[in-house]
Amino acid sequence: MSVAQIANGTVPAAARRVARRDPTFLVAVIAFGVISMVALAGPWLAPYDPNELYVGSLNGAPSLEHPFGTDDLGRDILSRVLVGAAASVFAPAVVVVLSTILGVGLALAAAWFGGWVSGGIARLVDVIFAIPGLVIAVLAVTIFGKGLAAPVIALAIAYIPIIARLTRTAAARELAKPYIAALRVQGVSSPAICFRHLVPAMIPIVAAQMAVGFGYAMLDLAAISFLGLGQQPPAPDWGSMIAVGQAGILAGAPEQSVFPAIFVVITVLAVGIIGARVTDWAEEKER
Amino acid sequence: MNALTRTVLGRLGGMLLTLILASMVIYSAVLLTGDPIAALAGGAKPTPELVEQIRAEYHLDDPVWSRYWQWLTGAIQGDFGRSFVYKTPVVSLVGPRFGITLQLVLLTVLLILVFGVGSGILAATRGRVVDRTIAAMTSLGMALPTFVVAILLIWIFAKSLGWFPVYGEGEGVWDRLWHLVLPAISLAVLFIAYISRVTRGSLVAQLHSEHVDTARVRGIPRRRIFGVHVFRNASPQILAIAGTTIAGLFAASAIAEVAFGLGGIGSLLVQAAARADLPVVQIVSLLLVTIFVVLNAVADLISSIIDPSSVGGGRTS
Amino acid sequence: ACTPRDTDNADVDGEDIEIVDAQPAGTEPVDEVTWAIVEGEPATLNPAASANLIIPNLCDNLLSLQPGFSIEPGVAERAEFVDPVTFVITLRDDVTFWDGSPVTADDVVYSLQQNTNPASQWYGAFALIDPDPATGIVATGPNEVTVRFVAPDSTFRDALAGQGGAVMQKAFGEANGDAVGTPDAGLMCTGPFELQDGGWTPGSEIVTIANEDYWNGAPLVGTMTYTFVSDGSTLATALTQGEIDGAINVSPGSRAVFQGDGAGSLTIGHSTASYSFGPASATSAAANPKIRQALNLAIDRDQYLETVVNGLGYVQKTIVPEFSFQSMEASGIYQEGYDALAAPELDLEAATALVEESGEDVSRPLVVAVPAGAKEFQQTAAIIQSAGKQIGLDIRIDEMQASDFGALFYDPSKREGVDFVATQGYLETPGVLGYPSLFMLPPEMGGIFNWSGYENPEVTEHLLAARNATDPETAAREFTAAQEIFAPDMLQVTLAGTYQLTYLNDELSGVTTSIAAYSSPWALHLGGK
Amino acid sequence: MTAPVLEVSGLDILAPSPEGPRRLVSDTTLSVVRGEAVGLVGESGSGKTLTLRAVAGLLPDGFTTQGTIRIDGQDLGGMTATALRALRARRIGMVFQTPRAHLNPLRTIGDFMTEALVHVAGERPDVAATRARHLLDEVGITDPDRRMRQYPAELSGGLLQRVMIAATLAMDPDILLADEITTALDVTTQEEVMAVLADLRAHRDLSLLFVTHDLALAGTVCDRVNVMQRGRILETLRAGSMRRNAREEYTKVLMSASLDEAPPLEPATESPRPLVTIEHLRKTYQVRGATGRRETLVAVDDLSIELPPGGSLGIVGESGSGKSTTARMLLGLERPDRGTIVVDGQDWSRPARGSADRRVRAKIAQMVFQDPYQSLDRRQTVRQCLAEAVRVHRPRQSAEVVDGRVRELMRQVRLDEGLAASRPRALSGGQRQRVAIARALAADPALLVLDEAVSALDVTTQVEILTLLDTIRRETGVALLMITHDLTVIRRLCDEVVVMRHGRIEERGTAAQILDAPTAEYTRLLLDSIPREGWTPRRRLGRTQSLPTVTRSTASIPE
Ligand SMILES: Nc1ncnc2c1ncn2[C@@H]1O[C@H](COP(=O)(O)OP(=O)(O)OP(=O)(O)O)[C@@H](O)[C@H]1O
Ligand SMILES: Nc1ncnc2c1ncn2[C@@H]1O[C@H](COP(=O)(O)OP(=O)(O)OP(=O)(O)O)[C@@H](O)[C@H]1O
Ligand SMILES: [Mg+2]
Ligand SMILES: [Mg+2]
Repeated sequence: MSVAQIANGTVPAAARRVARRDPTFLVAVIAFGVISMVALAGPWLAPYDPNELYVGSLNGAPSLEHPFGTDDLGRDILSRVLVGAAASVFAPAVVVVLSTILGVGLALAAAWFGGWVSGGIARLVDVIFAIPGLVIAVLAVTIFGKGLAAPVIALAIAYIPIIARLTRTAAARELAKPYIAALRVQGVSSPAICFRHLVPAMIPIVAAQMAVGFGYAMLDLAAISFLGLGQQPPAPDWGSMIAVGQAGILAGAPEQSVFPAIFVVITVLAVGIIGARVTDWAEEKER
Repeated sequence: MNALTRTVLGRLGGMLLTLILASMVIYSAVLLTGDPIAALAGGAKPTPELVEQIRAEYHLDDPVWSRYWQWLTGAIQGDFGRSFVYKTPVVSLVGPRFGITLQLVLLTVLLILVFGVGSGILAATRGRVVDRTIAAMTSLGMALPTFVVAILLIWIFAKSLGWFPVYGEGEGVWDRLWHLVLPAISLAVLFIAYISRVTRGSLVAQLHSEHVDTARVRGIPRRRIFGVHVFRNASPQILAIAGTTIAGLFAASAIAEVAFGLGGIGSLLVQAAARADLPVVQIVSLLLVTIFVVLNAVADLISSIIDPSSVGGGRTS
Repeated sequence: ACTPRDTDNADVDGEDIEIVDAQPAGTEPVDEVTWAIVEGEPATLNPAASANLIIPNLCDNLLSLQPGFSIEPGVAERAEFVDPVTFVITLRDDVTFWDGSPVTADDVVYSLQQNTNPASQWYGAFALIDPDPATGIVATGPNEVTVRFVAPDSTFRDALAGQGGAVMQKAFGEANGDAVGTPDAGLMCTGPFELQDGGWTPGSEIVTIANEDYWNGAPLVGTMTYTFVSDGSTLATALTQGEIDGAINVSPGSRAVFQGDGAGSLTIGHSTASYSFGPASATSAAANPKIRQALNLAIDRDQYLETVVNGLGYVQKTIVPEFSFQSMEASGIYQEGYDALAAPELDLEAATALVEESGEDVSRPLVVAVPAGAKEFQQTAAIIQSAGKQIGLDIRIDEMQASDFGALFYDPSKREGVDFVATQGYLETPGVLGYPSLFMLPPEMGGIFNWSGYENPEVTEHLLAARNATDPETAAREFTAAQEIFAPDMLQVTLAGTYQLTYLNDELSGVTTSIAAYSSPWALHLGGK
Repeated sequence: MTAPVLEVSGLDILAPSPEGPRRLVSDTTLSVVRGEAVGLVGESGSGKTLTLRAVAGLLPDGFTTQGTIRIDGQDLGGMTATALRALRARRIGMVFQTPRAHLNPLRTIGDFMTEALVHVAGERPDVAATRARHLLDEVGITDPDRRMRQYPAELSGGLLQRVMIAATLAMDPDILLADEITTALDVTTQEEVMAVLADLRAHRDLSLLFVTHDLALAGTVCDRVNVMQRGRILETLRAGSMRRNAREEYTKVLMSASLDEAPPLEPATESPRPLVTIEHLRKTYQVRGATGRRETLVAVDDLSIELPPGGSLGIVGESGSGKSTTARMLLGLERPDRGTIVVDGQDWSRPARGSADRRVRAKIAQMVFQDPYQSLDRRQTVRQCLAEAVRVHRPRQSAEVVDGRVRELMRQVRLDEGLAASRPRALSGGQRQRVAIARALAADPALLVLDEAVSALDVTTQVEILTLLDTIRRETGVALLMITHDLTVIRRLCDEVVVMRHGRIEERGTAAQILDAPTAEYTRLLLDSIPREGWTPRRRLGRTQSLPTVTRSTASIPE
């Protein structure tokens, strides 16, 4: 059954049009939708307890009982992938949301106040930008302790500069537009201008950046949990599953790495495609 | 003082300030996160006397700012301290490894520029089919973690085909290059995809700009339009992002270095962090920060030389 | 000398494993061998400050440890107690340092004195030596060193077969001070390979060359280059591709790769290494022996072996491994004592009952600390956790960065919030008292890892008696008496004993493949087939 | 009659769209013979630019054409890409509306001038440079050597437009395609450029296809004029007699609109206290000069004006004379360096401090900005936009009351209520400007400042808006401050006029005095430059100096 057929049967006309014109986008949206659902419902979908050892043989190949095979501790990989989806998808989402709130906040403050506030913020952002993410991550662990919180906060901070610079430029450009002056002349209050006009204007460009950031966050979190700074075992998480399963690839038991890796790639790809389209739309609107 | 000198001096000042602030953050962050006593004791169980001795020797009881000051002034005079673990001057640890990282990064940069910029140019100029294909490839490229690429490369090219070595840095120019090929590819994939997109984006923006229309209607040959009006105008933007990317490569190379058993500064940082070898962590972090900041500034500067209208334009962040 | 081919068969889970402690000596000279150091680059090559696989090829110990874990004369022709508290070492007269100067009694005094510093790894073994330098370790002749003790010490001689007996040049040591063993200063020893100036390129390799004048015959390998590969899969590929000639301590997880088609093959040798975990706090439920016994009963050892070491290990009943007394004089007594111990069994009901009996509050989760990034420990932790769950114990895993994990061992503040620590340990020399002294004696008597505050006067008494015994049999009896008591208290829950795994290119032979490699020049006989 | 240089017949231009090709230009036929100037006029969006771009081969990707285009008798349809490029390079020159955007900002003027000569005609660089200097000289650029080394950013719009023209002449084209080349220029510069073109035509026998929406300009420059509407050419008229011969209704509307001159309004009764009093106002900017050094630019200098309640004052002057800056200071968007502003008895010399202060001022003074599209938030519908403006002053009103007021405002500016849900993109220029005016009226202000409120619009729309403003003024008694460089606008709406130049007031008086009997030389020059029947553009030496140009992009962001 092709995408177009699915589309004709179930979704409204607008989506059908999108499907015809841009099937890639539709596939990406569906993929992301499915993955988000899995992230929410993973524990209920999982056929086994993801942390129960020896439900199958060690490093078992895919079979009917274990469609993705079993890992080096005899755990069901499918269950781990499903349950791990929550942390794997939501942690980068939180990173992106946090860094966006912080970054956009700083950028708007800089663009709005100008002068020394802007200079100070620019400097702060430069400094954060210059410090390797790992240093920030280690620092966050000492402050917030182990677990998902520390790396999420660390990455959120590490990503501030990217989003802040982008937004700063866009906000400055937007603020220079005559309609902002028009609003001032009308007596509209500053917070109202900021939140009713400036922030909405930033949405497309910020959204596009968020999509790109999501992919990076997912990959970076994987690396961090590999270093033992992230999600604590045995709670499953795609990144650490890939990392731990690495050795198996050469030893002929690649399932433990390969399946979560496929999910990572699909998720990042889907979000990336969605983000690219949002950028396109944003650019079209700008014209 | 002409505009360029002023721009250069202004950037230099900003750069130094960023560096100093970043070095403070790093210095205190590293102190916070490591346990110098454990590292200094070198794996043994230290007696209270030994702890006292270490504390005194390394001024561990001084306030942080005074230690920072000692450290900074020392570093400026070329004294980067001694490794807690190796007991040798940090310089002699970092020196040889830096060469390896540098070579890896240079090769990676070459790959990124050739394939990233190259495919970006193709995507922008060779019609819809090529554009779509490259877009699909870059989407995939941006979704592949470096360590996954590394495993795949080892699996395919080293293990199955046996074309490349998988560990170590080799000897002699060609052998070394040979050893660095796979690590460089694994490191480059993500950035090739990224730079390809950036290149395509800025080229397309230029291709649709009005001054290119002018050149077209004047019958200027295609090649010249592309070279002189499109590519050159797009290059400041490409360069700015490439600069940041390349600057970041020095830190990002850690993953490739570990995966391919290369002794560069990235893997040194990881190791030193694991052993709480604070002087090494501090210096390597500072080195990475310095490289990052300096390369960014250089890229900025080149951009502004290419683009005279931005001279003196100050910071664009 | 010729190294005997020492083989043995072990039966693990129905499959036959051939155990080889030393390969047949090589016969052909080889220009260059590249060796991977799995543990990563060492911090120093100073034998008094570090233990790694490079030092044994560079620095001789006074006594020579054989692959089968027996002790033979080496640089010291004789090393014996002449009375209960006087130990006399007589040196060979034909041993020279790499620079050609002969080894003198002064050099040996200097070398031994390194270990009387509490910071030394070997301090424990030297603890009973008379602390007065004028009478403790002294040269009593050009080739004779006398060591005086405050009490008899049955363990001292064994330590001389390890790096506690490493011979270094006094002049070099005094000239370089703290820098001995660093890339800058280098080293001056007597071993079959020499480290030359600039031979150590930090971050990339350590190059050593054959010592043609070695007293025990020049090695066959001209240049021995060590590289550092800590990533398991990279190493496996490099070894099977033949890019690296060999490595000791390769990961059992890659067994299939190593035993498949490749440039070399895997040799399995005896080891004293074992995986275990023990309490890290005196106040938590972990300090209660019943809780540890319960966990001991809840872990399926066969599954553990299959999972963590890929079948390359065996069930070990207590913390002191069999191989460590294998070649000792009273080995029969030790073996009897060991055999009498109960083998760990899987009994979940009994385990659950023990947890209830313990009277501990088990609602609070127990934290087990493991080093981050190591697959074996991640698996171990998961298995402990899963076992705990089955008997009503909530166990949390704390993966620690290597430095933090290391600090656990001497910084009490780092142990806060940690209930169990899982480790892998090994004994590099024969002798049975090492572990028990560290874990079961009161802290002030050397039990520095006795974090749960274990104190059993009988155990203490037997252990001290064993150390102070002047004849091997008494020592053995005292030890087994202590063991009978402390073993069931599970101060370390021993999970598995492991083998020493060595991978070597098929064109080469002659490596010591037992745990003795840590204390003897294992590459001395390495050469082409 | 000579053979046509350019012949377009039955040209259709189709744009790609998801629903299949969309016809933007249909069945256009026109021709230009040697030495002739042909105009193409019509409302915005009628297809003038597309037609020109089709001839020049610059249609956007995916656009297709039907019909034939011939240059010098050669049919472009049957030619190879190379031959086409060569033909266009040598036979056609094209000059665009916005010269700044059409020059590569990273290349010097010299590069631009010689590029085609060197790379198309194969001249030696030094020969090309000499020729480039002559050409610059020919279009009246003094000191061509220096100009050759400068970058586009360092030249004023008028100069750049002349550079564009000079560069197209390098290849000795037969025909010049000019697309609204003076819209962005002020009247005096416009005259200068048109005079240059007239000269060139006379000397070179150059044909001209001239696109504009200024009928008066077309009438004076061209021999024949094509009138376009909605993608079609309605009729072709001889320029001299077009007013009489126009047959199409649309053309007539166009003509009458552009030539209409309503009588000035009755001067308002004198009132004791002026609404606005500005005294000795001065504003300077720190700008970067051509060499990168900082220079102080005096934008407004010692300016004093007064405006009675219900009065209407016009400010005229060339581009960059400080008109907008004055308005922005009055409304608190810019902080004066010196001087006082008193409005309705309050001191407005400093920008409003907080939101409350800003609201108080907004109740009194409102502004309509130069570019209606830019001054509207493109994400807001007309209703949202107006409702927001209403709510500022009546924060607690119910939705119905606000809605009622919005409807009332829309009626007041004659905006169809059906447009309430549209966003700016979907509105025509005139409609947008009406929204902007309605928004300004929402506060019932006593003063309305209009900054070139109509200059970007086509004539028909312009007339509508001006009429509208006139009506509103009569109905509500609002005082007007009109900023413009278009004197016809002044005549229609203003009682009094000040003429500004270089930030200073050059002359002031009633509209009638200024327009009919100017005393200042500069005012006379301004008046002379306005295209009208029987007008011929003249070159005035001494006007080739570059104005201090600072593009908005480098301007600092308002605090
Ligand atoms: N790239 C494009 N894609 C789609 N439609 C376009 C494009 N360019 C122009 N159009 C449409 O073609 C029509 C004619 O546009 P054109 O630019 O020729 O108008 P014009 O007569 O030059 O108007 P103006 O006086 O505003 O310059 C307009 O409706 C416009 O919206
Ligand atoms: N923010 C600014 N920074 C620097 N210079 C400025 C700034 N705003 C205006 N100027 C300069 O001040 C002078 C007066 O500008 P202003 O906008 O008031 O002119 P104007 O009379 O409105 O011209 P136009 O008819 O082109 O709108 C110009 O030279 C302009 O370049
Ligand atoms: Mg147009
Ligand atoms: Mg203006």
